[in-house]
Amino acid sequence: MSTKLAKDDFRRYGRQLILPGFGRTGQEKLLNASVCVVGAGGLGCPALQYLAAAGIGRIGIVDHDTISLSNLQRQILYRDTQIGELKVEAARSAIQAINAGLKVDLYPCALDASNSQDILSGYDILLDCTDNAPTRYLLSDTAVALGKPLVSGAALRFDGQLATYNLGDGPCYRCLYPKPAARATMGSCEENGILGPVVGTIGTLQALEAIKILSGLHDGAPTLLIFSALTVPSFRSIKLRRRKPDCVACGQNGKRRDLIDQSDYVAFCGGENPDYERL
Amino acid sequence: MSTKLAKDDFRRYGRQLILPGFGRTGQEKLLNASVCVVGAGGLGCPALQYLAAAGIGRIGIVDHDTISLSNLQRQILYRDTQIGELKVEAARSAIQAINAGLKVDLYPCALDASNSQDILSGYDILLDCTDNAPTRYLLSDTAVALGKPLVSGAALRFDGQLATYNLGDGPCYRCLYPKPAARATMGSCEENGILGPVVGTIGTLQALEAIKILSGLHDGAPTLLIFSALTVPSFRSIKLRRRKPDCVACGQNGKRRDLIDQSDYVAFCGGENPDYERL
Amino acid sequence: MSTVSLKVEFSGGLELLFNNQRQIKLDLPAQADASEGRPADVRYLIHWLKDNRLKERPELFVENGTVRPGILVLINDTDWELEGEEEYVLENGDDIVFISTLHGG
Amino acid sequence: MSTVSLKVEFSGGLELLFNNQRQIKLDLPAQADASEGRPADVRYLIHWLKDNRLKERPELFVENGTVRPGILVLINDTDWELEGEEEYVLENGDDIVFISTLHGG
Ligand SMILES: [Zn+2]
Ligand SMILES: [Zn+2]
Repeated sequence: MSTKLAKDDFRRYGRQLILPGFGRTGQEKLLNASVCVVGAGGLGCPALQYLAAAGIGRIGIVDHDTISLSNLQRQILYRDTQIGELKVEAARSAIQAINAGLKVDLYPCALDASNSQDILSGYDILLDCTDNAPTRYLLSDTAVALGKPLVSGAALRFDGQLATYNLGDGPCYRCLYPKPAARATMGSCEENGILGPVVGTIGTLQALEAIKILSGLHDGAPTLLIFSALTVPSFRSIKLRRRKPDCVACGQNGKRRDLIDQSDYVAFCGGENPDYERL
Repeated sequence: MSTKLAKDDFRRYGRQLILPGFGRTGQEKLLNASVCVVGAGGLGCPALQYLAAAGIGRIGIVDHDTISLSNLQRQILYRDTQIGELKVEAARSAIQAINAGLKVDLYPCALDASNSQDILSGYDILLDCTDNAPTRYLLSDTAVALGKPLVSGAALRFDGQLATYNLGDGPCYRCLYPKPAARATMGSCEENGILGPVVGTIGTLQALEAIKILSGLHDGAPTLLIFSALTVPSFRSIKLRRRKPDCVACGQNGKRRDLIDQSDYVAFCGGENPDYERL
Repeated sequence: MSTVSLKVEFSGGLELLFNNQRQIKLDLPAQADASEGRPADVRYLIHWLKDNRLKERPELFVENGTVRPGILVLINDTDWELEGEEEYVLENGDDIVFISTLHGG
Repeated sequence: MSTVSLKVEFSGGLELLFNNQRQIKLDLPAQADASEGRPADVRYLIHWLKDNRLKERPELFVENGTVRPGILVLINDTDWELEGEEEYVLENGDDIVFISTLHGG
């Protein structure tokens, strides 16, 4: 059962409707689509605002965290007056103010192996806007188990990365990184810093990638975009490998759902992150 | 007279303060800096939100326009309930909600040859977030006359462009485009469409460019970034010419202020744009 | 007849004049003028594209013997002004981009 | 002794191990092993960088004879997996990028 555009939608989305290769069909695809944004931080905020503005019919937001003063330098959906509130609630208010017609579902919890398939199975596309390695592996494994594309963003200091995993015969996160990096090499924004528009650029490009996939404008080629604010050229597009036949997640003998049940993602990635935010 | 960081600022801007090469000095430079954003549309909205979040001390916003329903697909500072209101006022509310300590000055008028030097002379950096050729030439000539860097963004359909003019011995807009394109070749977002995250990416990168210049992280090399959402690679960095000795604006015999007084920018660029928004 | 292999790209709306192609590969004759032996340069490429690949409205691509105002030419990711503009002699593997400046926002 | 000229880049934090250099130009010996005449490949480059350019904490760059988990190697803007990984034989002008995957957001 697919929803058609309402009369006002032709005015609201007029600038997209006239795009070559997009048109009314493209807009109706967005209207009937659902996207789940996991992580409502520096990546999730800009991704959410552009997904909402573009008219994605249903948006899910997963985040257990509350807003703190140090978030406001980059998490541009939140206000001075909302410190201490749940991010998912503040994010919903912000994106429904942009587009009141949106359906928004909130998951004010941490994604873990026990809930990830339940939460994510109802969505067409998943966005990895998280900030830690265990959740990135879990999200990738879940995307593989459920057969959904995963638009993955990451950022640290002056650098950003963007890739879409599990799209067509493209790789999953484990195809590229079968073993996690040692804990000592994993920087976090708390430990290492981040510039707002760097993470903002990557989050905005995640929304673009999702819109391209949903509207049929994506070429399907597996690509990694790497960005550094301090080098020229500042962006590079890298041609990625295809799905690996021997990948433990997505390969021919990949374990898929079993892998999620059997994995201790935190231990796999070297243990808990120190919680700098609370210090 | 330079303002120092307050106690709360160390928490708010903590993620920037720890960046290598940025630090407390970089943050104090932002706090004591002023940026004027000309155009509060698809480019201006994300630029404003990231400039505000980063802690630029004083922000100017120039726009004569009011909010319409067709703006909301990409102009992410505005709400359903604000249709008909002045963009500059709605933009100020939005960015002061992010960062209440900001000083924001509004110019609810069109920039023209009679007011551009008065409005812009008090700012350190100018952002060209406009949507038409005459204002782009006027802004460039004004930036040259006042000796200020101009961070220029543009976007249409699936494409975007970013360049900083009049920085060091880099070119001005007229060095690159001495003669305007014929009116028939100038697309507008009304006529040709635009995808929200495309213009969002360029606007976000304009904020980044301003922050780099103000904090001393910019390498000063004149570069044009071109972006297309539909090609791989999607971004390219182009090495640009230096300032042209024979440029009528910034060259050795450049007319500078006189040029602005003597120019009819609208006629120079082939006459008025049709106003599609009002149709 | 010897040729020079190029990648030619169109951006900023110019692709619409070239059948909506954003990237094309070309084998251009290496001599712009067989009798005089002038090597193929960017001036020759502009005219060759106009005569052989342009699908509509040539005035939106060429004016007064060169690209119209508002088009920037990029030679291997460098502004053509730094490479000799129309006089630049094409080499195998060169990547030439024609880009129309955008005004929207 | 003949050499192979490379551009080597570090990204995603790896530059911090190399004296905060993001791009370096190298002339690498063209033979990885003078007596056996094995040509310089990416395996050799990794070890050469570790021995000659790495400034601190080698365990954050090399593990079990190759790059540590979480580092991706890019050969001329292509994932090294498509080019033969450590076995890829280096050529003049190659652009090799070492990038550490990021987890922040
Ligand atoms: Zn896999
Ligand atoms: Zn000039």
